[in-house]
Amino acid sequence: MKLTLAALATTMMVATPALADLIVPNMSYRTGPYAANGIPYADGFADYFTLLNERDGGIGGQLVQVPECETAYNTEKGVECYESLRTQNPLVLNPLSTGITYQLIPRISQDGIPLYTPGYGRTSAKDGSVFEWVFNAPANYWDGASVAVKHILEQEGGDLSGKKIALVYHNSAYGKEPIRTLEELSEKHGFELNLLPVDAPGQEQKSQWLQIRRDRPDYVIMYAWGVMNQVAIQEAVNIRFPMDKFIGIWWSGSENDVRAAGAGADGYKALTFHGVGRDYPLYDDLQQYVYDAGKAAGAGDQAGSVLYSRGAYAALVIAEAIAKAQELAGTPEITPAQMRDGFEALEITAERMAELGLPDFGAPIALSCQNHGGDGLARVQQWNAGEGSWSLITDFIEPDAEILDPLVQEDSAAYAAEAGLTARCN
Amino acid sequence: MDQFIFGMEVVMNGLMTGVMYALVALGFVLIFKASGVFNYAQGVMALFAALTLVGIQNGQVPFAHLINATFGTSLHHFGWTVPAVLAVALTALVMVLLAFLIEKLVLQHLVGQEPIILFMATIGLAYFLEGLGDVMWGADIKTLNVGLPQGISDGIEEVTATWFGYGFFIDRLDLWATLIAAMLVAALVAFAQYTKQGRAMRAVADDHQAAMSVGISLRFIWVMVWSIAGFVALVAGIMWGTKSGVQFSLSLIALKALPVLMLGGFTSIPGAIVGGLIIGVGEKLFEFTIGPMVGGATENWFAYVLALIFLVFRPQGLFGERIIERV
Amino acid sequence: MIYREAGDFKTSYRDDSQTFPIRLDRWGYYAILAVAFGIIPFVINDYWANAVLVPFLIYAIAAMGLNILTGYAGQVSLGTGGFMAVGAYAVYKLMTAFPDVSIAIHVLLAGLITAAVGVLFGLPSLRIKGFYLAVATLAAQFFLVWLFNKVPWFYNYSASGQITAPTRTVFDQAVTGPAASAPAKYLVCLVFAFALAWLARNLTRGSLGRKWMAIRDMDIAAEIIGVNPLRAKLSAFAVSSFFVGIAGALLFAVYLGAAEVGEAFGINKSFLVLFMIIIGGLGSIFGSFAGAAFLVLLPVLLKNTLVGTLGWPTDLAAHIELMIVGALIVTFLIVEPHGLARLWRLAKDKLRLWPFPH
Amino acid sequence: MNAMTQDGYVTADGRQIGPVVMELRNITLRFGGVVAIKDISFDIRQGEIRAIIGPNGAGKSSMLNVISGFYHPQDGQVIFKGQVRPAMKPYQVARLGIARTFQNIALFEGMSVLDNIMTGRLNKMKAGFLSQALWWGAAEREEIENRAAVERIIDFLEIQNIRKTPVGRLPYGLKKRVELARALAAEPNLLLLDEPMAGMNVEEKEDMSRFILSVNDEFGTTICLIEHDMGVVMDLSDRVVVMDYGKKIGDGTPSEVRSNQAVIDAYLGVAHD
Repeated sequence: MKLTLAALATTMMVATPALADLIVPNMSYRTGPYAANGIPYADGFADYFTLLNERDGGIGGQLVQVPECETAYNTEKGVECYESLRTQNPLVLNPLSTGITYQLIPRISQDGIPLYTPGYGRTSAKDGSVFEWVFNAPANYWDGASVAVKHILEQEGGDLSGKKIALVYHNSAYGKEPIRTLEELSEKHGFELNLLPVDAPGQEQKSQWLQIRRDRPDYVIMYAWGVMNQVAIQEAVNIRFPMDKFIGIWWSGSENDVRAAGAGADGYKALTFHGVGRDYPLYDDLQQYVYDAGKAAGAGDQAGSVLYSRGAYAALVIAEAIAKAQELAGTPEITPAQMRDGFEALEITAERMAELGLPDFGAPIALSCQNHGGDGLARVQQWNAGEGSWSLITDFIEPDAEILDPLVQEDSAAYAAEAGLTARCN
Repeated sequence: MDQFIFGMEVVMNGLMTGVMYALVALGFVLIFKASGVFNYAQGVMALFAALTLVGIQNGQVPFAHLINATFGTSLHHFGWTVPAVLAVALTALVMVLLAFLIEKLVLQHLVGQEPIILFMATIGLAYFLEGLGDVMWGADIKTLNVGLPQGISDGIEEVTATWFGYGFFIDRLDLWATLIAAMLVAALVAFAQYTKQGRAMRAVADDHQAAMSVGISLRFIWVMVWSIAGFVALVAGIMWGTKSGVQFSLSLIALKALPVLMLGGFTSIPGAIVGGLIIGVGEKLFEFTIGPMVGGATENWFAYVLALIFLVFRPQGLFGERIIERV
Repeated sequence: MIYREAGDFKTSYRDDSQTFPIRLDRWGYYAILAVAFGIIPFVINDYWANAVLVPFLIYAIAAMGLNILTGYAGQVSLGTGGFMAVGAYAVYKLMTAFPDVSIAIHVLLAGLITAAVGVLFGLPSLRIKGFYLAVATLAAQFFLVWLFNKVPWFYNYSASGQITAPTRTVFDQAVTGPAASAPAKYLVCLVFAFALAWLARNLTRGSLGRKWMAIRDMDIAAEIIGVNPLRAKLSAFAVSSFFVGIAGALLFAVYLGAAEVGEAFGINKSFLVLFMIIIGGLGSIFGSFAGAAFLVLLPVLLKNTLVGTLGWPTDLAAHIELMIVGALIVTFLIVEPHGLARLWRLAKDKLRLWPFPH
Repeated sequence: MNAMTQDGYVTADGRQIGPVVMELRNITLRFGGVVAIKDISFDIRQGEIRAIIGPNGAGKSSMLNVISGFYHPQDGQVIFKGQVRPAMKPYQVARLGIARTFQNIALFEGMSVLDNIMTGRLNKMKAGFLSQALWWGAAEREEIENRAAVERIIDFLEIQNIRKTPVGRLPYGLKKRVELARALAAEPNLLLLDEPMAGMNVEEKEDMSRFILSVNDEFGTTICLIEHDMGVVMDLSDRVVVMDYGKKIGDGTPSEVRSNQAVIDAYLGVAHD
């Protein structure tokens, strides 16, 4: 026992990096049930910062350190990671797990460390007047549900009355997120909503897909994760559900999810809030400074994949926020509180995206003290099984703010009341 | 009437699902019967076997990531692919080797220990194999394709459509799984009945001491049984992996086998089959009839509750002998 | 030469039945208590509290609970995760419904509620035995998780289905919520772990404990000498669930601060706690602590060594960590099949005879 | 044996035997189609040593299991202290003051000798749950009191030196003795011994006989024992029931039984050929 403590103490001291650098930890999961999704994301996240360090000498002349901590998508390991990372004074955390996010929100609010959860986490964190330290731009789960319905509206010529839409969802907090939004939308647009929960892990979904086969909904929206994605898409192929009427949230839209189903998955659609593939100027730089230099993270075989792009995009937003924070603070060595200010003043225009080598990759983002979640724009991508690639088939679609804003208000107000917070930003 | 016809479709699919459950349960039963070990690692063995199969098929370099990280190389693939049949055979060999190593390194040192201790050893084994599988082949999702067909069976759909006016959905993969499971069980029965090794295996299952006293090598039997269980794990891994891709979650199929084991008994091969069918049909029917009233996603717990209720009335399981308590 | 029973004569049955009959053991025990209560709270930091000691103490409580059921009363259970969830959701409902009542009371009440649920799910144990019972308790595990996920009342109708622990205090010190300090969290868990360990020790050395062990060792003989199996088994389920419920309540309220039932209290938790008691030693309170330490501390230690010191990539480290834990379990078994507690006792027996082993 | 009366009789060695404690009336026990006991009646009197003997498979153990409430006969009555005993759970029977040992030792292998014997006194320990949990008041007091009683039995059976040993490590003969100690710890009215000398060597048998006699003598415990070894039993018991193939073929003092032709045939195997 004594030995254990001593060893631990020494290792923890060794792990502390030089203080001057910008610390942006990579809370990744390269093991456990969701490793296949965690690996590309973590690689993209790390590679983008490596590029900035190698090409630009960091941000504002400060190198970015990306200490990696393995969470295995497990909340308890997430706590351990948080505590060990916290001693290194991180600027922002991106835990890539809704469960860990919920757990960290009270802690980071107390400790004053920004949390950036693009496309996941707590939806109502969009309300910056309650969630001072949490940012979830550019889009959240409810935005996703609304965008999916808008896309369906478009397909159906603007009228959904009498249509049936089924939601196949992971029977967990994450999977249940869109239900409220979809219920509101079904009232507004007059479609019938059918809920089909699948218990984790989701390897056996025959009941749900038999039901879909019998009821013949016009569209199926899916909120799944991990093995549930592959099985659902395979079952949809098995029952010959028209794949172009099957729309997954962005966590159900990676290459991993469709490949196992082979040619049958052709035409499957998924939402995304960023571009995909290597057809961006940025990849020339990545090739030159990162891949060819042997500095790629992980096995280096993920470049251009959906989740790699998402990881890189998250890194990009963080990098831009750091730059903005440095500009506001007038010093390259910023604190987490200045980082929050940077996020709240963040503005990424289409021109800026082009400048960064990713034209039309993400929708413009403009955040404020009130708005921590951006405008929630997302687009639809479609799988081409023959080429084994995704293609973007729509432009960015705006979610239905009329429905969503009151829902966000309601939930954040409930949180504020429970936690005894008073609204800021006045 | 529509409900009834759809109910029939649900029952048929439940039976097919039951076969898939039984395939996993079979591995547990084999090892438990012959060595009294409840093999917690059975699910991980299925994952490991499937990973190895895909790895061999695609010509992946084992331990590539470890080698690359240690020596700074960038190995990935040998650059060849291996035909499915050969890859299955090679994987079976790997599973035999694994069985041999397990016997040599673990079981041999634990002969005569209580069941709980052997159970615990398989927990350690499960941890180890999970780590090993990841280090050897990587943690990404792999597509497994050994040429098994998938998707709706058109023949059955047409026939049922003319009979009932509603074409039933039966997955061709499930049909194949049923066929393969039947062949597997037949082969196992034939092996146990008609070969010397099979008879020795049954003798060991009946009475360890007596079997040893007539000169049967327990070590040989254990290696053999673990090899067979490894092969069964491979078959289960292929079936489940074809549907979902090969990934960590494959090891969780073991959880689907536990209620089957409760129902069928830990020592009965027919029990595993019939138990699988009952669980498959029961959970599907419950989800179909009661599920919508309580919000669905009932299958996970209902399988266990079904088995539990059954056991309360028949504690020895489906095919177990009646327990007469003696002092 | 000091570690001896000789010269440490017991003059009464009371002395003879005390917990630590050997003087040096007693001193060691007091020394550990002194360090745990008197020194650690003043030096502990957030990392040590949140990543190491708090989870260790909470898992030790859960392990003691399961050990009472499995190690002492012989009823194998895989429902631990589900029962921890009962404790967690009970404490959440109580915390939010009665914010002015001390959290310590809420935790105890959560334990009692869990005990009641445990008794309910313990009823099948009268008919079902051994591995069959273990699998049957999985019904409780899956059903409870499903229930807490499905019924919005349990999570106060929150949009996300997650539960978050608000700030609550003991003696004006916040012990839950983000404002809780490391020493406060640690001390609350320590007090519960200490008190429950003492409770477990008392229950297992008295007549109730003997009834449990009699049922475990030979249930038919136990019944014939006058043990009512219904009451013995159900009391074991009740006491065990009480412990496990408290562990679940602390896990959610003090340690995690927020939880989602499927993630935090899934089947993995049931297996983890079971592994703890079999690695630590069945039927041993010390073993519960040892097993919890093994499975909580070892991964943290390995991670810090492999990633922090040796600088390995995190994924390789995590995979190899699994292999090392697995190999260690098997090695321990081969060296000493009855867990860390027996290993410890054997070491002490050797020491007791040293330097004259015969 | 002197004249048998309602109140008892005086044995050959001059002990006064009391009235009937337990009477078995027309007991029939079947397992499925197999008849284990067929219409057997006999009684056990206060203070006597009563033996049931017979060859293997005669139904002796089943008879003992009926008395100890583990089996419930299909026909017949068990009358204990003048009252018909309804079908009870075994633990309820134990609370009536009937304790027993087992043919294939049924000790609690995971516990020490002391703890095993202490389980014999479980029915005497009434401390409430809270008292036990806090080890306060009644729990501690009765633990000490009962420990004292158990120590007297330990002394009596001369097993002081193995007190703290786990029973799993004991040799066979000692295990039998510990089992006797556990049964005695309950201070039973009626002590049932299932083949107490099975598998013992001559020396161990002599020890065990001595203990059985002194238990009867010092504590006045009524004893009913089963043996298939006739020799030992004849020296030990006051009255003997002889069973064969589930039927009673003889009942009386050892000397009466010894001269009973049916018994001789059963033991020589004549009757079954």
